[in-house]
Amino acid sequence: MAGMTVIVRTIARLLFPFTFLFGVYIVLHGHLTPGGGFPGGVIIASSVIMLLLAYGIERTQKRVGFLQAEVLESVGGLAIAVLGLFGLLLGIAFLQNVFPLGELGQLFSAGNLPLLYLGVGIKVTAGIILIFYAMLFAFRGEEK
Amino acid sequence: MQRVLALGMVLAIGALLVFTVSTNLLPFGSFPMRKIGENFENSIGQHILENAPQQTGAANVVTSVVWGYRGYDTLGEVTVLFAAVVGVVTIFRTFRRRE
Amino acid sequence: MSLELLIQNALLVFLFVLCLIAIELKDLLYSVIVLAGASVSLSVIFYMLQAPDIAITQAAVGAGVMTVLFVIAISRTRRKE
Amino acid sequence: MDFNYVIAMLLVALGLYCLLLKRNLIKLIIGLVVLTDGIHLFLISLGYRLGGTAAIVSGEMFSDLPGFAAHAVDPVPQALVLTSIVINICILALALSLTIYAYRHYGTLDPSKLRRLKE
Repeated sequence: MAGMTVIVRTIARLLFPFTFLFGVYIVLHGHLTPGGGFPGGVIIASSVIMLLLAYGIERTQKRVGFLQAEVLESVGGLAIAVLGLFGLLLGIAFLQNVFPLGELGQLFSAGNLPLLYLGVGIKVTAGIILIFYAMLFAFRGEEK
Repeated sequence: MQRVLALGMVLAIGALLVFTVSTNLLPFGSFPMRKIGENFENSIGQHILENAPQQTGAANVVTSVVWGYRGYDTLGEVTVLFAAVVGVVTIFRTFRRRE
Repeated sequence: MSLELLIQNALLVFLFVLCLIAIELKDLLYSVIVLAGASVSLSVIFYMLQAPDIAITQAAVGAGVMTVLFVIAISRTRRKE
Repeated sequence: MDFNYVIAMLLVALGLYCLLLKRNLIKLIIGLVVLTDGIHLFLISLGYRLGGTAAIVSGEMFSDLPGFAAHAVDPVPQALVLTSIVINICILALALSLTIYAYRHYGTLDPSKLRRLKE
């Protein structure tokens, strides 16, 4: 993967922050507006993949490597498990909503639902980037 | 011969499915078939709609179903995603070593 | 029949025709592009059926990730059926 | 006669036709996607309510929760379809990886020729 022309690179570099920010917004407001952890994670991963296809694999890999994505995915899964264990430690049930509920419609409300969505968002982002890396690296072995 | 048999089977299954959903003559199990746009009472969805904003505090009711009422289901979904990622990475790793 | 129902039925027919074309085309790359169009059409139908969560997810997955995965797989294998 | 249900079932039949009669592994995966789309359309149409709003509390509905519950669409099929889409993309990635692997190993995409052993 050698990368593309200057026009494509410039447009990709200009569009990357907006796409990334939109994905973060979708993840964080999953309990108030349509969206949630999975679509937001897919949008963030799409922005990184857009850079990857425009600049080629070598320059993007310095930012997000194979090992970092694996660690990030494990962190997301671990966050979900730890948040579930909070309810178990207080003696109620696994994944029970034990945090204060707050007021309906505010950003800091609904107990642990936004935190769980944040964990899912991190996990989905890292997982989809990892799938693309695996498929594109299999590519590179053939070109040699 | 095999292809003709398969085509006949597809046509039969398609006709059966379309006939079922358009005439309500052959209900799936004992589930009462809803016409499209029909009002529903006494269903689990109506119960969740009435109670979810007070019980979970989330404005989006779909969110409170996904992580509140059916949390174990979504935990299984996350596990499936993890298994798929591990499967893809494993396949291409052995692939690279053999080259 | 109101205008909204008319638009929805037209989109449903459009979705079915696009899926039929995607299955019957011989060139796999064109087939994948047509399938992405069908996915966007399905997303609009979901939005008209008052399910915006599913509409966002279907648009992001169907037009973004699914197409790129198919294109990588086709470029690794053969393009013509 | 409900047009949404008929189109959904026709999509399922179309996907089944592709799965049974096509002889290309990538075409089979496209058929799988079409079949799943039909099932998603069926489930979402099942939860629709005529003149309903989306299942999200917003605007002046914050002070009128019983009115919201009487007008919103069914949220349970939407949650089920959300789970189903995630699992669909996982299956897609794994199936495409196995397709690439099979093409490297056998040199063909015809599923009826995959039976013979290499070497």
